[in-house]
Amino acid sequence: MRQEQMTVIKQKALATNIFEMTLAGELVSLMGTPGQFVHIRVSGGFEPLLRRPISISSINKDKGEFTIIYRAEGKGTSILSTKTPGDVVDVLGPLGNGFPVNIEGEKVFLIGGGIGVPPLYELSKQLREVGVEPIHILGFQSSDVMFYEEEFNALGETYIATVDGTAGEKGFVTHIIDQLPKEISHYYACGPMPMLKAVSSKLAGIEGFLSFEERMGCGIGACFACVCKTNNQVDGRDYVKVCSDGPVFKAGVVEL
Amino acid sequence: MRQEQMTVIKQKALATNIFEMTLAGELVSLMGTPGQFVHIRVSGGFEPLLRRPISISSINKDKGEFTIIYRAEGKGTSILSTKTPGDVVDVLGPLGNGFPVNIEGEKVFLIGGGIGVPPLYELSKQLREVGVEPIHILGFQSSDVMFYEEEFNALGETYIATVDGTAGEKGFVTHIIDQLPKEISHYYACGPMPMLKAVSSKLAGIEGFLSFEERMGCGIGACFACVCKTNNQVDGRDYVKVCSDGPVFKAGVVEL
Amino acid sequence: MNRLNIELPGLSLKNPIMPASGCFGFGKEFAKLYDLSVLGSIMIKATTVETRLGNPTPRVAETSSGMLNAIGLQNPGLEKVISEELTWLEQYNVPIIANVAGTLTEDYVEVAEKISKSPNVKALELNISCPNVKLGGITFGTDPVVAKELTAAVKAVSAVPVYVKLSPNVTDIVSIAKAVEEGGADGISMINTLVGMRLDTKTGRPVIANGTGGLSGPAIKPVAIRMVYEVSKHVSIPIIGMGGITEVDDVIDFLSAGASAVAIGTANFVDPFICPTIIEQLPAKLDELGIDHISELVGRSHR
Amino acid sequence: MNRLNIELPGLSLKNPIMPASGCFGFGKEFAKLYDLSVLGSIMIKATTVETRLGNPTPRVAETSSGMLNAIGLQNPGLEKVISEELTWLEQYNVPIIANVAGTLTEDYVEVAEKISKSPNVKALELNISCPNVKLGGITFGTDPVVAKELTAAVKAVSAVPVYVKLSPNVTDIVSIAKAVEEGGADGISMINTLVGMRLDTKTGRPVIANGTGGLSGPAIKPVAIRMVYEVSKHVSIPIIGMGGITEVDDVIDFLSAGASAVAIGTANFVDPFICPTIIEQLPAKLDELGIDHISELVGRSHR
Ligand SMILES: Cc1cc2nc3c(=O)[nH]c(=O)nc-3n(C[C@H](O)[C@H](O)[C@H](O)COP(=O)(O)OP(=O)(O)OC[C@H]3O[C@@H](n4cnc5c(N)ncnc54)[C@H](O)[C@@H]3O)c2cc1C
Ligand SMILES: Cc1cc2nc3c(=O)[nH]c(=O)nc-3n(C[C@H](O)[C@H](O)[C@H](O)COP(=O)(O)OP(=O)(O)OC[C@H]3O[C@@H](n4cnc5c(N)ncnc54)[C@H](O)[C@@H]3O)c2cc1C
Ligand SMILES: Cc1cc2nc3c(=O)[nH]c(=O)nc-3n(C[C@H](O)[C@H](O)[C@H](O)COP(=O)(O)O)c2cc1C
Ligand SMILES: Cc1cc2nc3c(=O)[nH]c(=O)nc-3n(C[C@H](O)[C@H](O)[C@H](O)COP(=O)(O)O)c2cc1C
Ligand code: FES
Ligand code: FES
Repeated sequence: MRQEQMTVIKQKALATNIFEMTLAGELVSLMGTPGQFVHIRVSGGFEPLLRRPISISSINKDKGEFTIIYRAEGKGTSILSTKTPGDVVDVLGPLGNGFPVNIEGEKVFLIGGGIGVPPLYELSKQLREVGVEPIHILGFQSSDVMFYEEEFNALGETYIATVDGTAGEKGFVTHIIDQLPKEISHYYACGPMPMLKAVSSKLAGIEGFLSFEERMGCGIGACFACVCKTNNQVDGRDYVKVCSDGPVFKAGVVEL
Repeated sequence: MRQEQMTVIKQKALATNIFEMTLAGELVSLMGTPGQFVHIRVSGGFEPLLRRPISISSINKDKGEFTIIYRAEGKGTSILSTKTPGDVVDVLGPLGNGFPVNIEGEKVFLIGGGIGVPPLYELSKQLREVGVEPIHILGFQSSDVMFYEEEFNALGETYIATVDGTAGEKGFVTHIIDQLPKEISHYYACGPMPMLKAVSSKLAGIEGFLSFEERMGCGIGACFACVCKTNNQVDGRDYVKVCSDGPVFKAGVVEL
Repeated sequence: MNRLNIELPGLSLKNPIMPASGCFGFGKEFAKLYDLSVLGSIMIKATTVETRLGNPTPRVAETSSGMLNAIGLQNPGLEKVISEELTWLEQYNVPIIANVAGTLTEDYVEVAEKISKSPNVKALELNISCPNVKLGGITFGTDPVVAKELTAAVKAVSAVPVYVKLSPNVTDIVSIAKAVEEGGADGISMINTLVGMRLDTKTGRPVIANGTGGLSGPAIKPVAIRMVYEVSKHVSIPIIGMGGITEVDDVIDFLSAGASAVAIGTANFVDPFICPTIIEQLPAKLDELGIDHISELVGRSHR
Repeated sequence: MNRLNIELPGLSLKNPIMPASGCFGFGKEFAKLYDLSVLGSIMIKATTVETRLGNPTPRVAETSSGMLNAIGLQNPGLEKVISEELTWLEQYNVPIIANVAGTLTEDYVEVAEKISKSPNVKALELNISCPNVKLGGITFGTDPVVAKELTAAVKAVSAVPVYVKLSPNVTDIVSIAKAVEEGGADGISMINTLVGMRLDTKTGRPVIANGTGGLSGPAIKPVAIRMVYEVSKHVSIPIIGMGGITEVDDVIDFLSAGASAVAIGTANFVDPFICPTIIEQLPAKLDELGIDHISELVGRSHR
């Protein structure tokens, strides 16, 4: 973990209000597992005051660059979307524990919903490197806000679901899961809570890894803002912190 | 008075932390007497929250442009100094009542201190147009923060005083006043309160016009933030508002 | 269909937006910028029996997302407010809420009795919460018993409904609200400013000549929302909410928290057109929220 | 010459800068970023007798120049705090101020008695001002009599000096401050958070699961400065000031207002290096102000 004024290398609109931003700096050398995140301060003042947690979506260690994909929605992310190459952004990271890649298995599901999709991209790349075949199941509200279909396609089978049916299957990722053979050793999921719930109950019995979101203060484990109850004790505790213990947990650990 | 998103035409550093900015827009057509001011919102958010009052230093009605000269000191003016041509700035103005130009007289003193100097420039131009000869007496802290010496020279006799003696006379504007013949019909002064006090007592007996500064809220006369006590009642009141009754008052009106 | 009108004791509001007392003078300055008749109402500057000169300057200071003021209830006095300001305001089709202040109960009573007879004054706002005067003002607003008595005394003489303006500088705002309700208040307006202070870092001295000042602006909105929320749960009289409103979403929040109308103070200094701008934006906002009439929003957070 | 050291009851501070309780956990996370020994002190997270799980999430929300939190005193409980957290902190050369919380007087007394025996705990901070728990917390901090009694009870058992942390959500903070001074407090820390609320504009529902939360950050600095200023005029015990500090100038302001040291809360989330950064900047700031030793600033605004 370190704090760094990183340089914007690229900023690109991928879809309606969805941006891809590439940042360069030494902090990249500390990045490891996919699913970790960075905590970004989008302005030097107090507007907004707090940092914004955003997942790392791909890492290029050779170039010392990494990429995030985010939705410009509220105050902070809207300001972020106005940055242009050469601007500097205050980044704290890499934070948290990501998805395990060294698994015993041949095929896995990577299930993402909306802005939960980005961390699956680096995950997919790293899984392929260790010889695991990723099957991507990605859900979006509509084709307007869909992104990275081709990028995922290039890495493996990719199924899309949209709520309004404007791309892929009409419906939720669970509709696609229903139709696919469950010949997988593991699954990985990142997306809104209802999706995580539905997915983990559909795939009960298969080892899964879920990435959670919570409102954060510090992002490093000091403030107890991002706590989730666990089903059983973890290290003698009845809770975990999404920022420092997670954001990725084995399915079943966190109370859904 | 109107509120307008005006376009920055020019921004130039004149001296250490002293900037000259030219703005264009329809609001210029409303500008009249020298000594009026504008109330500027330097950012779209709440950092800073309040507008900043800045004097109009010259007006170019033909081009639809006007110029301000300001010291980048605190939060607001520092942000203002980062604007570049093409940026827009939220301007409310023109505000207040300026210096009277239609006077009976041949020679006048224009006495300015620091960032009180700017409005005297437009004043000097307008006085010359009506055939009055301006004699400029300008005080600065030091040569580092001095500006417009040549511009004033081009309009008439110009005397400079600096506190540290790095330009002109060492000392205050009053030292220069002491040395000059008082063959003037009127004097005009803008600068810090102690200067206004000293000048008006030195030139007691001569009709003078003083421009005041006060912390402001609204800038238009509605909030009573910028009130000064008067020596005698004005319109049945014991006070005046710097923003809407002033900022220029006849010497003797406001309690010094 | 008018989707914005709100009926409150004494007040038939075209819309729930009005400038807050002290931030709009008596309207003359803003009338140069827009037609005051578009406003739901106008809360005029505090009026006292005698002319008041207020506090020494500087009277304002900026803070993070806020400002401090210590104007000190400067106003031309009851007579002039009635004969000059209110008469002038009659040209506009807008109900006036007169902000009543004083040092002793008698002062409040005198101002209330006389000013409530002005034809365009449709309600009084009893200012028991001004933090910037040594006597009166906030002292009436921090003790439930005193607040109740004053309310009753003013109600007894007022020709129009009385709204009591509460101070946020109290341990238990609900008890004050209940007390003024018992005292006969027809409504509540809240919140006045929080007492604050800014020092000049160089000299260590207070920036405001009065020492302390009242904190207003976006910084205090969370406190205001909390208090409106709590008070609206415990009283049955309507609330005019205020504190940090700068945009249309803030209006929605105050209504959701339980206010029936809102007042906008500091934001008038930042954007002099803020009141008419928000009024214009409201219908589209209602569409966005899928709501027919603005009154449906009132107290939504409790449901 | 050390220009920054401050001597307070129980505390020999290298400098007057310390992280505020609840914003720094027990130091472990920040220890990954810098050497905790540079700090004047550390105010650790509130400790209660039993393990506490705190409130449901969301627990934080952003506001203009501020944030709301309703953590709800989550902590691992007295035993673990002593055996794990405080023991771990012993590796650093930094005095610890233990924030003591509870529901009943007995709880406070038990935590105080035991935790004050830890070798690196040099003072207690009695948290009678937490707005985010239903019982205890703030209820002790709003009544002078209750506050005084609790202070006395804790003083009777504590092995180290006791600082009482005051709530700003009161009508008269001076009376509470005087009461705890009479109760035997060795110092005061102030302010805790202001109670506030944020609504989701779309749904009208509170953003924070608990409904209300505590407002902290730059937005509250004017309130904090005012209260430190007023309290320091009326008590003779030292004050640790806090509320909205984000830069070195803010530290100067709190000292000028009458604080002898300061704590930094929310700003640690914005800039995790804020404490060491400010400590580094202080000597140059003293030069700029023409001051030899930082203690000369204390109470400057009153002189
Ligand atoms: C571990 C983690 C990884 C994330 N990765 C991504 C990503 O890769 N791409 C992406 O677009 N979004 C991601 N999010 C969500 C992202 O943090 C929020 O969308 C963002 O903080 C909203 O900020 P805003 O300025 O748009 O919204 P505002 O409404 O201005 O935010 C107000 C406050 O609420 C917090 N907040 C609002 N929504 C969320 C949320 N969903 N989760 C957590 N905090 C929230 C903000 O951080 C801020 O403190 C992630 C969240 C977490 C916790
Ligand atoms: C009628 C009038 C005309 C002025 N003309 C000029 C000019 O032509 N050029 C110029 O450089 N300055 C001028 N000033 C002063 C200028 O307004 C302040 O320097 C400026 O507001 C400071 O803002 P800041 O952001 O630098 O400081 P900050 O410290 O961030 O200001 C904080 C607050 O204090 C107010 N404030 C601070 N100093 C002053 C001051 N001296 N007068 C009034 N308010 C102040 C600010 O407006 C703001 O509300 C004028 C002031 C008035 C009243
Ligand atoms: C400059 C100024 C003057 C004020 N004068 C009065 C007043 O005379 N009477 C009153 O009841 N409230 C007065 N207030 C308080 C406002 O009416 C309002 O309650 C408060 O500012 C909170 O709203 P805001 O955050 O929108 O400004 C004043 C506020 C300001 C900023
Ligand atoms: C997330 C968070 C948790 C807090 N937890 C505690 C606590 O456990 N005990 C306590 O006395 N104060 C607690 N506080 C209050 C702070 O210690 C401090 O008094 C307050 O935040 C004002 O300072 P600031 O504006 O610098 O944050 C907490 C504040 C925050 C933001
Ligand atoms: S965000 Fe502070 S503990 Fe997770
Ligand atoms: S600044 Fe509001 S009356 Fe002058």
